[in-house]
Amino acid sequence: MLEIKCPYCGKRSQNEFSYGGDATIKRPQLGEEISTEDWDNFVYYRDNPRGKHSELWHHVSGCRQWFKVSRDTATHEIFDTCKMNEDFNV
Amino acid sequence: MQKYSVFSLVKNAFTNHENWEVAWKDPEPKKEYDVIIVGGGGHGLATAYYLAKEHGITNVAILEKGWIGGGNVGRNTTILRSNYMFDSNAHFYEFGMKLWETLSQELNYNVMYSPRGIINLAHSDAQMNAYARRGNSMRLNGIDAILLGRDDLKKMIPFADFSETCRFPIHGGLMQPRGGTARHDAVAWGYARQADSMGVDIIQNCEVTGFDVNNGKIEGVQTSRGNIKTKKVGLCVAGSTTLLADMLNMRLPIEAHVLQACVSEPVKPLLHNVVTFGAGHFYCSQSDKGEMVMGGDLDGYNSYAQRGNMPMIQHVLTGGLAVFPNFSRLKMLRTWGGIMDMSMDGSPIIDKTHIEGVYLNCGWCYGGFKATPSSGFVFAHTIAQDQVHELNSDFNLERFHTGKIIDEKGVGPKPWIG
Amino acid sequence: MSNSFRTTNSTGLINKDKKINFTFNGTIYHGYEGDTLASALIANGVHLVGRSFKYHRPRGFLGVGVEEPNAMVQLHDGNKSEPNIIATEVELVEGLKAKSQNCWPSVQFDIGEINNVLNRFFPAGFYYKTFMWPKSFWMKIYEPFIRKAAGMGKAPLLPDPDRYEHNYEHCDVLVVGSGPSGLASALAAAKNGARVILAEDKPNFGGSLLTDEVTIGNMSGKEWASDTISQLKSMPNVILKKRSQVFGYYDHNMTVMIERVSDHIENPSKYTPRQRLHYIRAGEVIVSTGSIERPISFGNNDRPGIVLASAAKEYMKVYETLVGKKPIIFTNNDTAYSTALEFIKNDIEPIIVDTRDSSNGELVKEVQQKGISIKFNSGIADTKGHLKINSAIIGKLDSSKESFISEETVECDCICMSGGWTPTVHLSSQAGNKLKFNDDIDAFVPDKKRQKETAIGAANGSFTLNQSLAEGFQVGFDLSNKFTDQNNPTNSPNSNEPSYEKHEKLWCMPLPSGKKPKRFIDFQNDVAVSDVELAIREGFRSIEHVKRYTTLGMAGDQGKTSNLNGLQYVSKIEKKIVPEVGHTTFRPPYTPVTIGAIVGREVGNHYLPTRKSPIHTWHEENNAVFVAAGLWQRPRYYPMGSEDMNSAVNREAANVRKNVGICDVTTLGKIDIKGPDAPEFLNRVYTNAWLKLPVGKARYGVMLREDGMVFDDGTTSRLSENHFHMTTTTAQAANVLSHLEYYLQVVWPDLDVNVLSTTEQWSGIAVAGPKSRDLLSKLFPDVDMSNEGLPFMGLVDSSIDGIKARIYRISFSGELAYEVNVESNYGLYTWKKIMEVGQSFDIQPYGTEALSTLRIEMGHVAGAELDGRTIPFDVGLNSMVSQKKDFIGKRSLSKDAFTESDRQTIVGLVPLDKKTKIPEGSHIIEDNSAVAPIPKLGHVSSSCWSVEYNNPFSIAIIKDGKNKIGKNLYAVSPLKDISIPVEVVSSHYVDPEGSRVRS
Amino acid sequence: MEQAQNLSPLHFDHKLGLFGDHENKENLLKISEIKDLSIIQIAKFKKSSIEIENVTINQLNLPTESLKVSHNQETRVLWTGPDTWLIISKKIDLKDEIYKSIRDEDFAITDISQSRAVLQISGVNAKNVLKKGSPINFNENIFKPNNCANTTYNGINILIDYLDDQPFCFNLYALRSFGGSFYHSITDSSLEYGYEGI
Repeated sequence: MLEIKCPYCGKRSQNEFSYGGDATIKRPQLGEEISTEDWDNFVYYRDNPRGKHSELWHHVSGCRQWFKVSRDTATHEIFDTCKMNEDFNV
Repeated sequence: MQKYSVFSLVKNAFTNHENWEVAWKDPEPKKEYDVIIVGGGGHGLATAYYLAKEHGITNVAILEKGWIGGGNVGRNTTILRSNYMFDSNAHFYEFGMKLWETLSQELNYNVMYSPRGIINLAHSDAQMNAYARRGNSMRLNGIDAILLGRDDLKKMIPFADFSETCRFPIHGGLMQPRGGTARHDAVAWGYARQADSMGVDIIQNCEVTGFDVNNGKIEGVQTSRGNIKTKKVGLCVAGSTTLLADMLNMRLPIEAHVLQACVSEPVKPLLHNVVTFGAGHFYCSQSDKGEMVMGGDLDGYNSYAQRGNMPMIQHVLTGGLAVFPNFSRLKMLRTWGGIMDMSMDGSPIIDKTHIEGVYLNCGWCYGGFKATPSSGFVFAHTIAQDQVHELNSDFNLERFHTGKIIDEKGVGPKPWIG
Repeated sequence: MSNSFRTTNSTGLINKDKKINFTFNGTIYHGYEGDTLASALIANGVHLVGRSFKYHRPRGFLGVGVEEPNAMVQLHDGNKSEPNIIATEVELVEGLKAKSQNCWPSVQFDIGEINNVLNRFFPAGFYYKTFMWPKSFWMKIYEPFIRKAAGMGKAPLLPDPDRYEHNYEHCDVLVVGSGPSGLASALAAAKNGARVILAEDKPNFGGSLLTDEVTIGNMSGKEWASDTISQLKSMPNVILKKRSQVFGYYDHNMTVMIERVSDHIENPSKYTPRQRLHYIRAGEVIVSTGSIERPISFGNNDRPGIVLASAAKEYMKVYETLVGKKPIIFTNNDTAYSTALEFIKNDIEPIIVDTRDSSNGELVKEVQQKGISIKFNSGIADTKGHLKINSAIIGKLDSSKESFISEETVECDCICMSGGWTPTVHLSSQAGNKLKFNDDIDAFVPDKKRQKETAIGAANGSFTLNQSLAEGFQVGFDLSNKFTDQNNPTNSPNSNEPSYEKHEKLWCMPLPSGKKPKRFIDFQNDVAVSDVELAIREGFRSIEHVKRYTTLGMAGDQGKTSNLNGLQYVSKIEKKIVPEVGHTTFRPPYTPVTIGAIVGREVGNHYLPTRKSPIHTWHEENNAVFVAAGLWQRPRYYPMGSEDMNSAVNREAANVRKNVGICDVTTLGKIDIKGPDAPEFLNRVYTNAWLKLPVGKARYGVMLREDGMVFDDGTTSRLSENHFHMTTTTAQAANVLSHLEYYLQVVWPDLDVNVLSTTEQWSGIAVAGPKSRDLLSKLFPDVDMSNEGLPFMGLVDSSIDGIKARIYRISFSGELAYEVNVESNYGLYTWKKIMEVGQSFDIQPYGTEALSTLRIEMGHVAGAELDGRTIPFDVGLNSMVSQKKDFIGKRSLSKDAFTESDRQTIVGLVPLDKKTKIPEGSHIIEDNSAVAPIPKLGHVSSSCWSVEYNNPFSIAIIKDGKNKIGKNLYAVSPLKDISIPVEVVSSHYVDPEGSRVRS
Repeated sequence: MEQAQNLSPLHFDHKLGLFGDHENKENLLKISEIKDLSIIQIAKFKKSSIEIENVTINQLNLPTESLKVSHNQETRVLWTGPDTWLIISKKIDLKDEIYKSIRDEDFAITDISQSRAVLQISGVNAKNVLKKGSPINFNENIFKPNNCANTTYNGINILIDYLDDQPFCFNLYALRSFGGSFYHSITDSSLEYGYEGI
């Protein structure tokens, strides 16, 4: 069971969270003219590294905040977590 | 190649089994091959076998980073089925079922194909209807499927919880009688042995570290054991697909996730079918050794670790006890995890790529094992003919742009859900 | 026979004053408090316990704890029956019943032993090579035959009557194992102020200190252990757990421990759990799990009576039990001599066989001083004795130690063997530690740690007491210093122990001349040296291949005594050093864990929580049949008298169309949306326009996923300028809230909107039917219920008997309808009140089935149509899609496949005979005489009996649906052998103009 | 006008009396339903310029750190998320009290008084009961009296409010519809120690 440091609540166990996938995806602007390829990249294509991965988690049984986690997908080590409007320190 | 049979077994017994030949050789890589298959798992080995057998292409190397059969073909729950709703999946997997039926004889290796029937339990009318939609689709596609009532199930799995008051009373189920299991290691070894006998080089402990691509064409592969030339490369590396695709600058609609499974200690035969409890994310069969082989859901976050975490094991077994309360006093003996190449619509990708001579076989999600023969067959065709086979024509990359996605579960592009 | 194999001393840990009776294979025996089933059986001279898996060879005890591969029994009867229990781990309780397994008709005479006679035909992997012809025989003959032989014990067939509980713990330092290093580290960490948990698998703390003749400070090892435990017990920052096995080491220093709480208690309270699973999140984990003795492979080394030397010693010292009275000690190292000395102490002279040329170790000398001669440079070649060993063939080894020069037969009743020691590195390995091979001890030890895990003592390859204690005190102090600022180190006391000479690198004896007996490596799975040789001969050279081909290390003991010997043998054949051969992966669990314990209390009716509306008890009292809607329990229908479901549903639905019905819709998701940007947010979330919705009005909305598929629908109302009340479907309520939070926090953080679920704050009561207005007028006399006063999609606040109520004029049934919301405490009261006042309007409650009927007739879509695979166009919601604004998922709708004109779209179906109900899940085809594969036009998503027209009606989603209206097709369900000619009609079957809802 | 019947969430679930292994035990666990609390969530709008430090409700400030609760005899203000608080009070007119201090323009103010089932468990084993289902760290240096936390209990989302009453005393809030299951879960976990429903 992972232990995830919610930037608002501190360290909590995985069962309080739900996963939100690749945090590097940027949704295109509303009303923006966008190619099908760019749009599909947004909808279907993800970063999938072996190693450091920026991802979203939702503290769904806690403060209900979405936040960012930098985690190693091979070892599951969490390097850092931060609020949506912050950047990782490591 | 030695022929395996009861006679050869008896004969060798009298010479203390000292005259058995190696099942496959351990060659040094050659300088050049007509086709290189990356990945010595079930799909890679099957592809090489069908390249040789169906297309006469025998100057083939399989490059395996570790030892053959060490990936998902050696770490799954051995289930075979073709109980799919959508035509593209149904026809592809049904073709595979037909190959499974004669695979032991074809490979002269007993893969223990065991059509013991796979049952999807339903717990409400709504679920029965959803299964009926799938089952009817199967039947219209010429695939076996039957509906089971509560009483049928009572006879088949009498120890399941049939009380009216339990949390999810068993209502009925959908069964594919020809679905079942096979001995997973034997599949890899059987394909390896035949491919080897036809001239395919199985090269273990050989990691691909790069690709030589020139003017949009593949020219060779860089490996931990030197550079090897080739004009065609087939990627069959399941969970590691993205890592190799990165070397080719290909971005794919795939995420790596870990799926765990576990077995109980061996007990005398009790469960004669494969039973899935969809509502509880649990499925189970009993192996020929007597172990209850149980699996469930993804751990729920991207992972390349061939091991998982405890919450999912607890979740799966909790679902298990909801159906089979008598399993409570059995003991969990062993757990393991495999890396799933989760595609964004839950269906596979078997296609050419934008690089000439590079072919892609991935996106198997939870279900790659049962696809081993059909995947190898159509992928060999795609590589040999440089065009897709009818059976994999819908499993293209283009579908994520056209919208012709094949989403059996309807959950959308979030592989960690459901 | 009655405890004739007890020692005469009483220095052990059993209580000879308390006799305990138990039954094994129907015979009643007795043992004493403190015995295990194993020690009690051995004390009674019983060594034959079970049969091996493949060859059904007679098997006894090899070990004394979790390492035991052979002595598996079936415990108890009936619903408490439990298979595959190793007798060494079972504490004796009065009335315990055990029996042998995997044998028939009895463990003494087992028909299955024919496999042993024929074992030359069943080498490793034989089944891959045969049973293929004729093809049909596999399923009919071969596999049933193989399956019949499968398994060891028998699974119970009844639900488990026992309780299992969970516990979540957090501590600074978890110490696993209470031998000398574990005790030392726990004491040092605890004295330094850290929160410590000390876990010991056995019923007694102390580990090797309970059996080793050592002194620590001025105490014996055993006394020091007990003194240390007393100290730890008195400290509030320490939790001591015995009978507790840490079996798994997972990510982020989460370990999982199983505690046997009441198996050893004769009559535990029914509320005491049988076992407790502890999830322990530790700041640091100290792995002081000790080591396990290794067997030696020699001919027929599996007979009952052949035990590990350390086990024999522990049986004597802890359980006051002799494994035999004519022992042979067979060793490649010095430690087994302590077993010899223990026999000597009990006036038994062992024969000692040592593979080495000589040894000057202290214990060896001590044995020699007692006048015992040692057969150096010798090994055991073979053994005899069918159900129990009766003699051994001892051979003199040649200088290469590859063959025997001479052989002699020696009578014996047990062999105590020692091949040296293997550190128990499982937990370190599970934690991600890449192990390294230590040549000095010929075993793997932990190397570079990946988590906060530190192995000490024997688990770390430190086989001397001095070193173990020093490591323990140091590591315990160092690690605890991370959590406290007391900086209070504890010094390691002086200790004394005998010195040992080095072991010999020899774990497999040559074959005796002229014979080829099986030399076993993995006892439980019957894997012999010849199997490993065969695997390698056939090219299965990787250790993982050897393991899978031979099943070495895959049995219940997971190779605790066999893995390293297997590796050594592979390395010998392959002429590679062991680290190059590598090791197989250690995975949880370390020992098999009861599934019930992993699951805990979430069993039976509490498998998942159940959600109930405040009106639930009324439904129960009024005969409702419930249906699960996610976790919710909803009334499906309310049968009257002997009504079946169909007639009840038709009656309920017809009553809505004719009079008025009442339905509990509390389960619909409700989300309070507030803030200056709330209208803009809704405008982005929903496909239709929201900016201009007037205050006091509701609007139907559809939301998509980004891939263009319909995600959810519902009615949302504007309560004030910046305050909306959203409703969602029951199924998607939680997902919609997360979805909204995602967009507000991740995608558009500039929007100032607050969302909060208020599902539970309100009871929702739908009142539907032509008489609903009159009924509501009576209930709410102050409200103008006229079409002008409260028009369709209007809402009004009012009250009923002093309770605040909000009335929405919305409809799912397609009738004139209202939804009354009151605060949940008053839900039941309000419902009853409406029922009471409604009597004069012929009100009846209706459940989800009638609700379905009503919405299907009207062509309203629900979950069956919005199945995650349909875009708005497919389900007739295109008019809901704004062309003017952008919204979530809009861009996807312009994909090629989504704009094809012949997409599958929603239609209605009526059977031509107007009688045959079309089963949901049927498919639509054109040609009824086609053979498979038959092209499908689409499927039937929802079916009902139309109470309006009194004939069946269905909704289907079929290819080019709009243009098929008026055509005749077939709805087929091959599963039910049904083919129904149908006419395609509009999905809006009743009141397509929607005049009723506006009436 | 009839008097409308006010039924608390656990009205049909909560049973009085002694249960589980209660015989010959002192200091039994006590379990009760807490009824008629006012529960109001307030969440500050992003664009509001109000200074949280300056806001007091019923003389209580709004804590700005996780776990923190400010409290007096009748009212407790619980931090439940960034700029989000639950105000829980025995006062029936809590809403009016709140509107004395803050405005709709600055805060989303939502009454959810009837949306939660509230259990109180107290006794020396209360923590042991909570530790059976909730993965949070209950060690006394981490989770102290007058701390609160949102977490889960056997898969049910709950809010734990650690009161400073003696002995260990916790108010547990679960969504109302889960009330029956949650009540079962807590009482079942208490059987081992014995409890009194009061």
